[in-house]
Amino acid sequence: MSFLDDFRARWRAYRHPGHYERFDYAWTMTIDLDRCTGCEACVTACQAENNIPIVGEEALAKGREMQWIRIERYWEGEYPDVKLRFIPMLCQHCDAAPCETVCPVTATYHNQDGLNAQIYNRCIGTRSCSVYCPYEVRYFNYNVHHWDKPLDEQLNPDVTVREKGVMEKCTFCIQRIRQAKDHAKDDGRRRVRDGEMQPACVQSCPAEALVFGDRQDPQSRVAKMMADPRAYRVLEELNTSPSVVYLKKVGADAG
Amino acid sequence: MPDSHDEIRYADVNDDVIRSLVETGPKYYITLAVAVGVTLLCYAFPWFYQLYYGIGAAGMNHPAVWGTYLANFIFWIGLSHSGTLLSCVLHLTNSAWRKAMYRSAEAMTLFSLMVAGSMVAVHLGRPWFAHWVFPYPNQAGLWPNFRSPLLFDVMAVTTYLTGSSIFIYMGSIPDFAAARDRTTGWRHYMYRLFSLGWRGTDTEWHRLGRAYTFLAVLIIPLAVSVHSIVSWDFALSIVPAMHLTIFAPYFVVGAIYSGTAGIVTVMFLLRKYMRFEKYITKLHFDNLGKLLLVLSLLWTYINVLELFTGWYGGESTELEALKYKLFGYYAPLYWEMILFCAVAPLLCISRRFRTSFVPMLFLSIAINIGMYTERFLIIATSLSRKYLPDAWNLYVPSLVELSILVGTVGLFCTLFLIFVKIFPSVSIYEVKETLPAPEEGSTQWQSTR
Amino acid sequence: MEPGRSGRQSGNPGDDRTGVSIVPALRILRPPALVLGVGLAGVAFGYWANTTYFPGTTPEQPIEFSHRIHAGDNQIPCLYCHSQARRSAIAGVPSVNRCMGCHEKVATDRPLIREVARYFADKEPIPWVKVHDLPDFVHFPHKRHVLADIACQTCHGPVETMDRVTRLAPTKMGQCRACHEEHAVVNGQDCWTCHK
Amino acid sequence: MGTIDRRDFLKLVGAGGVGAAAGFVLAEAIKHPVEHLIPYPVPPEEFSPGVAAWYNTVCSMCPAGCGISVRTLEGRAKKIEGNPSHPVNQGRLCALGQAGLQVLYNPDRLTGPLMRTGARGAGPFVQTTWDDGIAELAGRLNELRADGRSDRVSFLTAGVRGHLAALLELLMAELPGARLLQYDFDHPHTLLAANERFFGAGSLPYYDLENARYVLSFGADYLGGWLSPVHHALGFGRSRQGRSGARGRFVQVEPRMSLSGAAADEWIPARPGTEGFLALGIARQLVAEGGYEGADRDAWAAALDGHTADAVAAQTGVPAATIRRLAGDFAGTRPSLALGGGATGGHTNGVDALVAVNALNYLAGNVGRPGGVLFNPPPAFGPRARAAHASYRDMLALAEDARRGRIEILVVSDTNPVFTLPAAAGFAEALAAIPYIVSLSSFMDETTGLADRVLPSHTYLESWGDDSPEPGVGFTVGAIAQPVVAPLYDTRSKGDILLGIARALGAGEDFPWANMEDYLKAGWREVYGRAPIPAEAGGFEAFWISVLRAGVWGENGRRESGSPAVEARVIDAVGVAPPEFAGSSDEFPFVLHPYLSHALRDGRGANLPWMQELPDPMTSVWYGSWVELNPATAERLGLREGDVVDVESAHGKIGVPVYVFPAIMPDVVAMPIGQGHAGYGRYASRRGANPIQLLAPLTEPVTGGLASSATRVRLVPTGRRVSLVKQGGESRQLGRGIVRTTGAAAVTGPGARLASIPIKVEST
Repeated sequence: MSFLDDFRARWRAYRHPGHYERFDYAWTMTIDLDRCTGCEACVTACQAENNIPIVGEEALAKGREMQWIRIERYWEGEYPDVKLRFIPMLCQHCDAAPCETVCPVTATYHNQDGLNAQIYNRCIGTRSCSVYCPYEVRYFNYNVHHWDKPLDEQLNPDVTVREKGVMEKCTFCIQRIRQAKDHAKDDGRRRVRDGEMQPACVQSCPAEALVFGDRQDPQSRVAKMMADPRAYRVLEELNTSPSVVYLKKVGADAG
Repeated sequence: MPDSHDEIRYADVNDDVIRSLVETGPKYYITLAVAVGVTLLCYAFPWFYQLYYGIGAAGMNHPAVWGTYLANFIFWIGLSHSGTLLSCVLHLTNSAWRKAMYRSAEAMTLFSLMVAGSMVAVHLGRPWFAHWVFPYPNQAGLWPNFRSPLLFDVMAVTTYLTGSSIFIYMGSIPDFAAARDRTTGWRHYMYRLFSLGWRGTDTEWHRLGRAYTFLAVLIIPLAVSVHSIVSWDFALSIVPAMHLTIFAPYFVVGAIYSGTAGIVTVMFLLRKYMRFEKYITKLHFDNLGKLLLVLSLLWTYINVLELFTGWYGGESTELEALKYKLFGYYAPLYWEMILFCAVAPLLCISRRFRTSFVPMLFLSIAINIGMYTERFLIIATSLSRKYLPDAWNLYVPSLVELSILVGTVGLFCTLFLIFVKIFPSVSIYEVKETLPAPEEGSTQWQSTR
Repeated sequence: MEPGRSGRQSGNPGDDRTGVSIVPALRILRPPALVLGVGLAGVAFGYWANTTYFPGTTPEQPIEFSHRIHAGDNQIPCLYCHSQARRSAIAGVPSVNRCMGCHEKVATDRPLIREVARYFADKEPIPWVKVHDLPDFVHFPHKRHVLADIACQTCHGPVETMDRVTRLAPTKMGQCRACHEEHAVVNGQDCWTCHK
Repeated sequence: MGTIDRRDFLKLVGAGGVGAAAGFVLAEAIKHPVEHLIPYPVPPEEFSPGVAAWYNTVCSMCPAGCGISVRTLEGRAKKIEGNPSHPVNQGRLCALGQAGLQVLYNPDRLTGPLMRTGARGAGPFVQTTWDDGIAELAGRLNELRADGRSDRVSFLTAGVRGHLAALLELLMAELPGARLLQYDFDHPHTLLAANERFFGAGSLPYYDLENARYVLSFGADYLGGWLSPVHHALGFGRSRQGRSGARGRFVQVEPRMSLSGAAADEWIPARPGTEGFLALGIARQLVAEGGYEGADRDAWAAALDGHTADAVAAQTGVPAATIRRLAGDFAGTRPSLALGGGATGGHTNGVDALVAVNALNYLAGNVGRPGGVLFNPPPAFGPRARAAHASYRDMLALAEDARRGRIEILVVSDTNPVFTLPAAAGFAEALAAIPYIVSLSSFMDETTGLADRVLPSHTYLESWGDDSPEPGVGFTVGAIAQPVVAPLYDTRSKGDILLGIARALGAGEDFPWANMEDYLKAGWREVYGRAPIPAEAGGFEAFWISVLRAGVWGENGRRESGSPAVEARVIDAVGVAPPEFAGSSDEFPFVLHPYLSHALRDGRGANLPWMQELPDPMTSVWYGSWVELNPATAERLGLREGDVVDVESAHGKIGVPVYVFPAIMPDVVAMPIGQGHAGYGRYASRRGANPIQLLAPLTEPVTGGLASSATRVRLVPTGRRVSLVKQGGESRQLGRGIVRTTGAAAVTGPGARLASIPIKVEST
């Protein structure tokens, strides 16, 4: 492919309105805020699955956390009528992702599954994707991370360990998606069944607040969850068209 | 014009300028040594440390992933702006007062661009793969992302660097020839190489003039586009207080503004230390002062506009970001910027101020400090106040970053100091154009040396 | 001709060195430039020669196992020993146990086989040296490729003719892409198909 | 062009040659370094490199007893997930449970038996052998036994269940008079006592959150660390959005908002120690106005007389209108459920208060019904008699005996009393008086640091064991814990150590089992006997394999039991004594509310880097400790976040930074437990402060449990400031609509019908 073809193809994809709707899958996560308890089981699940480094107190003091999913907390009201709202925040896999346009080397792009891919070994570390991301879910390797032996025995061989100077983020557990597709192929199925594959965070969620699946399949659980009138997307007004759909928390006045 | 060149004799021009190339006092070497030392100590060493440790050596953190490196980048790109751009504009408008200063102004452009380019490498997480941003055929079949504003930036800066280099080089050819004819030894060979066999025939002059004007016309839009594109790195994002339509003109004005101030600084130094008092005169400072005044008003206007539209729009994120800029953690820097860039230049209303060299020097330095602050604030305030309040974080530059900032000045000075010994830093032939031609047979032909 | 222009005839008329050609300067430059140039060309040549004529490595193995005898002369299929290749991402090397499956009976008197038998008796693994290695960030499932009837030789070369296995050339991304394009692999050009 | 002479030619040849050599070497250097491929000499059955094997076992990170599946690749554990078949957690798992991998692969694990050489507490430890270690311990035990002084032996362990507990009791039988103490800081003594008093059953019942429509919790942080958090979260989620047409409502009463308080629809701050009054007030409303129609109505009316809404409002600080509303909702939204525990049970009136909560359940008719309190059958195996957990009072007695020289051998296992007992107990000093201390811990924690011998046990992922969860799920459940990886170090499983001691004591014939696995199998034959498989279908072996595969075994049982009658004297005894606090309110103006840290629990998780790097769910602080203050209090004292204050009680003081916490009562300060370790490895040591050290030795009179929420403290600013390491920035939404809420209309949606059991696909 010459670079002119490449250029043309990308430009067309970028400007074609329904481009993302023709994809093989449209992986989607729904997060029911009425169920979420803020327990952070998802955080550790993600950290264990995706070889997320232990950054240490010093780096955390500088604000250099690496956890791909985090719980944001927002207080409402004043004592005694005070409420704390939790919202899990992870890569939204936006269909119109601002991060994808800005990367000069296409280290981040949209793949045919509707996922916002991040190719670590293509990344040169401009960090512009993180600036462009309104959800602040891209994490940068500010330095080399070490696992004190034998903690490195735990590292998942299906996920690479990222070098310093590389941006990383939630992949919707691409290694699990890949494996589910592999199993589907072994069984002679063309598609992955709903619920056959779950990212680590969804799998672990004790309150079952997180649901994952293909929203193109009208029978899938996510498609049904998205039909809930409570469904909304965070920062919808930015037209990023995220693949993570939140379900509103039910207020205290509900009987 | 004549009044400003009263004391210059036609023959002195060559002598003075060539003298500046050939005669090198200990002061020069001391200055050069200091500059190189600063470059190594404050730039090279911290950078190597950062390469070894990772970008973590800088003070950036999770939401504020950009920091002073990019501020340095914009600052130096901005500083590059007045050189070539101003030179082109003044060339096309036939402003004679440009002729004494344009060479060093263009050199500033070149070296600022080089320093700015190096900042990109310092900024990258993995600079050893920086070549991936260039489109070149490779076995993996990969191309850069042509819709990325960063790639536009790479293209624009490289084009501008190429254009500026050719422009300054072309304008210097007759002067190289003059130097060639007056030097000996390695310099002679060097200038012989550089002068490309210039003989000074009418055809050559004619062609040079045409090409020069042609390039000047080309470079003006290029320069405007470069800083517009630099601004798009920010304006094409959706970060509050960054995605502003006014950013492109804002950056261009800011660039010319800081560049003009930079020229004032360099002019002063050249005048003082290269003994060009006769060539760089009150007239230049007067004119540059007027330019500064106009630019400062324009810049202030755009700044007020930014605040006004943000406030009028009343959107929460935008309002919060502006409020933060004005009254938040970085507010002292903001007001410092306003003082230096909007208030102080009003002094240029007075002709007496404009024609006083030392106050103008201080003003020009103040303006550039203010402009650097502006670039820093664009990054620091916007990135620390994005959409999700829970993710807000402060950014404070680390020692490595501050050191590299100082180091860039050292690098720039080093390059400039080398330049003044290789390039005639005042255009010999163009200055001569402003002088009355000597009569035939006059003694002025003889070299004073 | 404009009046001022004549003054630009710079140069000292009496100086015989005042050539206007750049050739003398080039001539002065030539010897060092030539040495430097030849030196750099030498580096390029050396690099090229190494990567072109010696792209592979032929590491010495703890036991001089010959693929030529097993896969070539005796026509044992690859998957007989590397049986995991059709089940797993990792092809794996056979265990000593598998070696002894045959060599309990076959050619038991040869010194190399005795050595293998010693490993087996000691329940010690044979520390084979890796010949083909992909970087950590690449996901290459042997299973999918074997099940798609891609011959092992496509990437590994004619192993059945080698006594000591040689990596003929490092596997490059371009090769993966070309092969995926040739076989019209679904999503074969997606980065996430191979990168992890 | 000139000619090239000989010297030039040689120069060029030289340059070219050197260049080519450099290029060649450069290219050679870039090639891959040597890597080895090491196959198994004889691969295990069904082994395939690169294909994951999942093993089911039991989580031991907290007492809830969740079932886990561990993903292993090439013999290394990679990931812990919940076992989908296990009824307690149903495939889900909390953060701490998932961090169990870091117990296994902790860099600070003890790698073999150790012997102290220098002074106790300071001296270096040197490696010894197992034979040596066990022989010495058994020799000393034998000596004491021979002298008839085996009552001078004490075994101190964390709470154990199942066959390990049975084995411990068997071993104790060999040492007449020896003491077996199980000590956990967070053991719910008061809850068990309250159940014993009210229901006559001193066990933990099953709280059916899933089917409840209205949950009123008094201090029980059921989503945070109380009893069985994962199961409660499952129930919470399903109660909230798992049924069409009915969304569960949750109300939390506590002085400082916990994770459950944040999840609840309503958080009600009540004065510390007065939660019991509130329960009584609501109970009175139920009897007086809620239409309680039971036969014992008059007895209740008499017992609750005086607890009018207004009187209770004055006692608790909760408005009378709120009390009436709560009572109305509690009676009107069936099935409803009242929970009590945590800090409510941690006062001097803890048992009274929890009895009052039980009374609420009884009066609302929630006992023995789905969506209410269901009783658990006794466990299918393990010790018949419920082992008594050591209360604070028991530990004091142990310390006192030690000081008097009446304890000669102490065996400590997995519990860390030096850290989890208040400084006032003087436990560390008491240990100094014990001549011989053996620790079976896997880590060098504070207590193990004082031991003479360390016989480090396997982690739970390397050992055999079994468990029946407590609280259960309303029917009989058991699970076998199997090793998922080969032991990393020269350690032994706890069961094997006990068997080894028994054998060395010469009790071989009473302990005929070769190892723990053998003992387990023998014990599970009994379980198998409840519903044997025909021999042709495989018999016990098939049963054993199937339980190992499934990771869980259970018997369907009836959950509903109907409401038991409550004796009149129990009703008469319902009443709550006023809470006592240590320290006068003039000198110590604040009540200290210590709570179990979400990630570190009572400090056991502090050596796990994932847990240290898990932001606290309420404050988002990483690493370190803090003290929470109401904004008004902070303003009054002129304190801001990060100001270091000395928290002083009559029994000690610790310096911690302030965190201004919007949801805490103005006269209460709260501190998380878990940090402040002196030892316990590189991730835990010298980090934060331990509020347990401040606690006054005040006990609940019935159980002797420590009244951990009854200490008063004062705050003394130190003038120092630190920057709290935390994740969160601005804690308000600023109207950006990030977390959106909706009103009553959208109670449930299509999602309601989608209550899901996770599907696990990755097969072995």
